[in-house]
Amino acid sequence: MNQQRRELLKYTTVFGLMASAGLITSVQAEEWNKAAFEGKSLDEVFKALGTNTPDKSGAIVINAPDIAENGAVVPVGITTTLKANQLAILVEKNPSPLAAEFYIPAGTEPMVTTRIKMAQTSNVYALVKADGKWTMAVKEIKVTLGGCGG
Amino acid sequence: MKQRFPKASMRKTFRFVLGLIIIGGVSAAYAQSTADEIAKYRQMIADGNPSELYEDAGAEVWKKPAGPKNASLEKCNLGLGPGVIQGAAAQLPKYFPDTNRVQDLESRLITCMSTLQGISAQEIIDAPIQKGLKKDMDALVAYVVTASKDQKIKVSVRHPKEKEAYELGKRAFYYEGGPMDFSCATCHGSDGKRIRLQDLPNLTTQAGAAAGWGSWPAYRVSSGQFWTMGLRLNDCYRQQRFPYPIYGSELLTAISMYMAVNANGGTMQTPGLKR
Amino acid sequence: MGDPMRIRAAESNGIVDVKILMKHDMESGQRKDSAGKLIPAWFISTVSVKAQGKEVFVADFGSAVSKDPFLNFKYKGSKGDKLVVSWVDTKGDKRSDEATVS
Amino acid sequence: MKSKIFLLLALFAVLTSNAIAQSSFDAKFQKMMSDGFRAEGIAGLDRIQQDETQKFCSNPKLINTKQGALKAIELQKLNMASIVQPTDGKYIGDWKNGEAIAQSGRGATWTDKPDTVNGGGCYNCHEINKKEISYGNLGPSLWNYGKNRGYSQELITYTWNRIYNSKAYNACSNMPRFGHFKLLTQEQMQDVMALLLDPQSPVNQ
Repeated sequence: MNQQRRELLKYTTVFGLMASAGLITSVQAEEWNKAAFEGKSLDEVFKALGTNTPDKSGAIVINAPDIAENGAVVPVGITTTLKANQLAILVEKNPSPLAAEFYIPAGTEPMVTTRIKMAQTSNVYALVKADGKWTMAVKEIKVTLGGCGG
Repeated sequence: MKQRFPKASMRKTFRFVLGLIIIGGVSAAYAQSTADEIAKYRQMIADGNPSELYEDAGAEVWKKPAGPKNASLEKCNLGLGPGVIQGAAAQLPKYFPDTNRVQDLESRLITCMSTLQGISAQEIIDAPIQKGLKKDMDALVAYVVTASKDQKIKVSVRHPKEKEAYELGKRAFYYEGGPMDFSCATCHGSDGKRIRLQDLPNLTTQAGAAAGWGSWPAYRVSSGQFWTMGLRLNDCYRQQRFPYPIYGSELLTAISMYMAVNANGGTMQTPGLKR
Repeated sequence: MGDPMRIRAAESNGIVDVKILMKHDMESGQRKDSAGKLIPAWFISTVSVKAQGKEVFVADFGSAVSKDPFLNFKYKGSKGDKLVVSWVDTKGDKRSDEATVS
Repeated sequence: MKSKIFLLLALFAVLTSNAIAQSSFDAKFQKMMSDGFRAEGIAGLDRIQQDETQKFCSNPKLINTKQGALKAIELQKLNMASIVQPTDGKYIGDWKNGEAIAQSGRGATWTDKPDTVNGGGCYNCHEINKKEISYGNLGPSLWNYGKNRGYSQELITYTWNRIYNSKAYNACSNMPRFGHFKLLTQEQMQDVMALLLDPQSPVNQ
């Protein structure tokens, strides 16, 4: 996967001129991991990412509240001291667990913050790929019902 | 000294611990930590308020010639002179001599769009929420209120019509009706109240009104939409189980006037970011 | 053609902190409209960020990223770097915006 | 003598002008309300026509007077008289359904359909089952409701009445009159009763 990815990045630079000429954009050339995003369980996603269930790592920190006031917007951040080149956020109880995947070229910090939707209270997994190996951290985020509900 | 732990509190503690065991760790201990975690949630989403996207769109709408008269809104007078946006929202609603009535931001923008651009006021009022002319209105409101961020709320009641609008708004605030007997005051008339986990500002006090009035309009996370005060009040009345409040009506201006005057001295934190 | 993004990028001690807000409904495919019909999925699938022409960050999104997506990341860079942020969604709509690091 | 008459006249003038000002203000207010709303979906304009209780409770100044206190008692009697006890004699239904009803805040808005099943919205204002951490505090905590109060028939009837028409006990209670305005069906109220009063309900553990 990693090797593939590097080649893809090279590819992208080759197409750089075409992109700047407006013929294609570089984003078109990126690989979107359909199998992983359409996986319906954690195991299916892990498999599509080319890993068994990753080991837990103390070097990964999930920055997120314990309780989300609204499941439509749940802030989730990952930071790690590992030399990561890929990060991913998974929500166990979402219909499709993989929420987002990030590619970290050299020179970019192994951290990201984004906002995701959660259908219900669930474990959230932060996956980090470093030296070709996926590891992870887990945190439960409670999603509460809010407002008058009408 | 013997009575350092009175029996009642021992019993309470016992029941509490028992409760912990029975319901598997979910307990009254949440009260404080829940509030802390909700605060953390709000702080995390505050960085990167999608209202900014509406504000950018609003700046475009403001400058772009439109309507039958193909004019922009750059000469619109929001109370501080033609084209002055900076701080304008912090002093609204107010009395406007040209229309001889008290107007809030949205009602005034309707006036500008109809007089300067020739757009039918009724068409704006009738446009469905978040669509067409209302979409333009949302963007304009985001643009204008952002220019009052951190300004002191300073709404006048010197003009008799301003005073009257305040009194009418106050009466509407306490008006109970519908199948659930709700008024605005049912939920916003005392301190320290919540619906579910959402704090309810007491809009009858200065502090509460400053917190409530001062943080709307806002981007609403639950709907993924920017809500003007008109839309905020529309949904209040929906939840109150009232009929549909008419956009730009004297009623909505009066309610706004009541909140804004109560909030005087507070700070505009607009646009806000809400659950 | 999507709506403009809001990009903020500030440098401090050689690290550029980039915050991006994109305007997109990010329909998950799980939501129903008022008539009870399922609204088809339609979301940004890839975001790419280039600084001075070099790719510094790529995000692939699934259907569970929130409406009006937000991204925050950091890379080694300098004031004045020219950033180009581009996204493409599942219908092939695209958007590119630029910003200069302050 | 003359000055006394003058004073009386002046007083009369002030009073009548106040009264005129008041009635013109009333008229303005009524016009503002009737021009301010339109019917939408199931939310008709009849909803801003107030019954006597609503009219009274919309006047916070009056509520706190002696006259207001008397009026409140009269209104409580009126509301009490309108309460109907369960026609099948059953007060306690299914607490599991009751929990779902307590969770749901749906119904009776203009975005609801005529056949939308109403919820009780109980958690909006009350702590009930402690497992639900997202609860409001406009009303008192109902955790251990039956356990703390005993399961007497008196308590059962009182609770039924409170849910059916809370204004029977407090004319300006913030709690909707669920039975009176048919917000909940008899069966739904029996289920909510079970949530509070069934010894098996998680609320009483």
